[in-house]
Amino acid sequence: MGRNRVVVYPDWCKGCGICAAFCPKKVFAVGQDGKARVVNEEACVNCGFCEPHCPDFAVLVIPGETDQTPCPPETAPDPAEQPAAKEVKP
Amino acid sequence: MTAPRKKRREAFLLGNEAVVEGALAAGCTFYAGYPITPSTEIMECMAKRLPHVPDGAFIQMEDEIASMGAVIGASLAGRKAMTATSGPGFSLMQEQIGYAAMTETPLVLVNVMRGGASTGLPTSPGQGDVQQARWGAHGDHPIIVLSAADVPECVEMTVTAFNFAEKYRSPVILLLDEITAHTREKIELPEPGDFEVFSRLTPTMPPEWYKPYEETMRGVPPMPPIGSGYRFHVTGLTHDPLGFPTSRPEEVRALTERQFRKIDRFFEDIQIVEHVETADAEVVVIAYGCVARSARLAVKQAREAGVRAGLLVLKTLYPFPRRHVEPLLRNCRLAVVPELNMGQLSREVKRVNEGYTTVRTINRIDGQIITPSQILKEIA
Amino acid sequence: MAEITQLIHQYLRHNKKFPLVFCPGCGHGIVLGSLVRSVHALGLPKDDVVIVAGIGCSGRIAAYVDFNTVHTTHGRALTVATGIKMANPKLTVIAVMGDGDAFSIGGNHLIHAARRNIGVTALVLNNFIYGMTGGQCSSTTPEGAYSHTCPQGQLESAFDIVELTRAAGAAGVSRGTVYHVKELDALLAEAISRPGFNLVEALTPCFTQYGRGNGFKSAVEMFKWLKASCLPVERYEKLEDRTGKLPIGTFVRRDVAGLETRWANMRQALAAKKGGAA
Amino acid sequence: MTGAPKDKTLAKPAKAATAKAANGNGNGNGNGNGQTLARYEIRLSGLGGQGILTMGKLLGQALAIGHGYYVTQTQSYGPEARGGASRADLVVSSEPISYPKTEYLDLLVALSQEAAASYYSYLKPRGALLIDADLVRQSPSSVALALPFTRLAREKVGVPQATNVVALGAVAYLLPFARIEAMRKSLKESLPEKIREANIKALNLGYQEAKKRLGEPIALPDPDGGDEVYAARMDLTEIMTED
Repeated sequence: MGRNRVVVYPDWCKGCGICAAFCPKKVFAVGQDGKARVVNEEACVNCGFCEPHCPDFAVLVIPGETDQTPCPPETAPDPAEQPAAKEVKP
Repeated sequence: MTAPRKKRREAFLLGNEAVVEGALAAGCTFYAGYPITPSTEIMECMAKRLPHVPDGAFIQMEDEIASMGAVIGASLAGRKAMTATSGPGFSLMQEQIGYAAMTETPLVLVNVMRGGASTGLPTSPGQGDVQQARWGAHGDHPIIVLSAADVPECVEMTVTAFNFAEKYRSPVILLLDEITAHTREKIELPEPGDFEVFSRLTPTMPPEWYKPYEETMRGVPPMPPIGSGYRFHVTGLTHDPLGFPTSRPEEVRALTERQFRKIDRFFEDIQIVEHVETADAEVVVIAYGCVARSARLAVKQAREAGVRAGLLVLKTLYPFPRRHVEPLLRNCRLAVVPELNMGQLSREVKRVNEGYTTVRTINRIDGQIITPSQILKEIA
Repeated sequence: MAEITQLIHQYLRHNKKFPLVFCPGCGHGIVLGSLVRSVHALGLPKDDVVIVAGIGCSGRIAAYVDFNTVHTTHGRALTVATGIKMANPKLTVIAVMGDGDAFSIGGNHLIHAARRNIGVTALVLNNFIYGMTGGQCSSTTPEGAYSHTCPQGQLESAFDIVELTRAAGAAGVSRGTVYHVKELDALLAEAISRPGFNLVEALTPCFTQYGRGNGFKSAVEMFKWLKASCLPVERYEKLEDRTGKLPIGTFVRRDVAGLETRWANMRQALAAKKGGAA
Repeated sequence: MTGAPKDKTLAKPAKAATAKAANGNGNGNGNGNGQTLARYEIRLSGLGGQGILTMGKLLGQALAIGHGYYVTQTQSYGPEARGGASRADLVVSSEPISYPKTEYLDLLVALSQEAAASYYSYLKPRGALLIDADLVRQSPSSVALALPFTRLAREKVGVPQATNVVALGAVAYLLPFARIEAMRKSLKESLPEKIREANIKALNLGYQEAKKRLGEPIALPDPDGGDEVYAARMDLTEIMTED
């Protein structure tokens, strides 16, 4: 106990890489098998980003007792905001 | 003997208005439609009546596609639902008819046939939608097509249409024509108990046991209204007994075969005809809709002239009542099929005939009804 | 936060094949999650929720969730939803559609559903493309973007969904994205609970059919694009240069009774009049 | 005989009285005359806006419900709602009617010159023609029965729109099997309160004018070929004054 546990269901994961790309603590990486895997579990602060952003319901974070830092709303201004990859206006 | 019968309410109604009386007598509580001549009176009459019917709901949709969609939705929610249209609107509805057949959603669609293709002759009669009623929606699917010839029959056949829809979980198309729809005649207004009324079978098993498209004795699975605790999936994709899409050949075959079988097994119930002096007939007229009325007079006149003529009035067009038509064809020297098209139902008669007897067609497509004398000329 | 995934599992139909049929990185699964969370947050029983879906990738969502689900024909979800709502106003009816469904083939139904203000929530998954048929342009494909049916670049302009539905008379119009999930949850919950016709446009990237052909290197990059270009409408309106930016949030909030309610009121008034006269 | 049932309809009425079977003649509707009638064909014609279709409906309703005859009433719709030619056809019979449209007319009512000219040829040799004396300046037949319906409606009733009902009153007199009180009852039942009084007045006026000026009611065609005049009618003066 104490630490957050992070689980990826390999059967449901399609390896899109969203969790790996956006996790603020770099907990995930996409492996050679094309699936996400947990590489840095101890860094997890249970911010709540990865679960609702996994399109395949394949990530599970079981919170421990420490390190709870909810992530800010996605719409909060990001000082390190990158310019748009491509400007496409729907 | 019995107590004097209470005087029944009578009304002098259009065929279209009689359809509404029949629908309400059958328990219809939902109408969605889009006005189109010559079916519009059905919609107008529903708009007037449904607000006063318990739980009645009426909605004018933006087009015929939407009307069918709303009717399907209401039926899924447990209502006896109906729409009415005419030629061009009927064409627009075809995709949704196929959806209703595939999802086995009961509904009644009244198509008041007018003349011609496309916009054609909006205020003239025609019978050009007969084959479309059977084959209009793509893909193999069973369907029930009925017709009515006079105003009292509009009541009766609308009730029958609802009963078949509910009993067999199928869309039922009632084909009228402009003459039948726009003729006024006296009817006795239906009262509760006048007609045997069927409602769909609903499941009694616990929800977790329920399979929405399961094989049953009759081939017709029970159908709960949406929101009653049975949660299931409805889809126009070919589906397995649980309702989920499938492409496994054995499941695909099982579904389609059951859908056909649920109708095929009950031909005796579904195929309604009326025999008029066919017992000894050497000339048989086979007719439906307003033309059947002309044929009735023609046959009477032919009998008076010494010709042994008979008439078979088809009230069910599909499944085609072969079991009634075939014996007549085997025993007559001439069969005459008058219709207000270039020969649509006569194809079925010729198919069943298999060369046994002469089949003569009378085809009229000028927006006028086939007259008794026109038929008489062919049979006497 | 394990409860998020666990909650979704409570609403999934486990007799369906998983994982979801969608491509890797497709946002549709995220919208599905958002839908489940907002329904759950509102405390609606599964039996009272009806999901009516159209055709296309978005249409497949219906089969996965344990509500009453109806997968209809292409573009007609709103018509069936209208029938269900009129027949049983107690049900919560949510029409899940794609951009092709809602704005192209079903565009007429959309504006009329908004005009008559039927009490249905329209959840439109906008990925700017016909995904399931292999990447043809839709009525939301941005001008200049590429697809199999506009290989030289789209010449037509895209619908402005917000203005379209606002003008048609919707009670509520909002836009969210699958990157801004918490906001999407809130927008959906708000839309479902507001009477009348409410439209929620969820921007959800399609990397396979849209992204690849339009200069995105991965699905992740599309999410980054959403992150970078979408901002709350309040902030968007203060911007001097709005190039490449998109507002999200709620654009229309109207307090108008749904058609089903107005119908019920009319019936009640009729009955009262009749009862009074008798 | 193929042995098949005569009318195998699923929607079998539970009671003996089906909607159809009860459609009969003189079934307790108080038809005192009980006149047996073979196929009798009437055409009402004129211009759109003259109320021809309403007149057809009123006449049909009175004959079907008030008198208990079998009636089919059909109409032709012009493409325009107003101003075009308009006509309503009725077939009246004591027997169920097969062919619902008219073939050869027994009575043609024409409220316009065009209508009289175009439909006159459909009249049976001994069929009766009733025209508006002012609007049909050139009658296609010298034996036409004529009354100035439009003028009567305007001057005596004060409601030009009641032309059709004035004509209906005349028809009620001329048809040997029609009874004015049944007509009146039917009219009362189907018209809204607001216009009821004027219309009853118009009906009575038409009836009285016809009685005064058109001689005996039309003779029914004799099924045996004779041409006997059915003259036995009730004296209705007393009933008339009630209104």
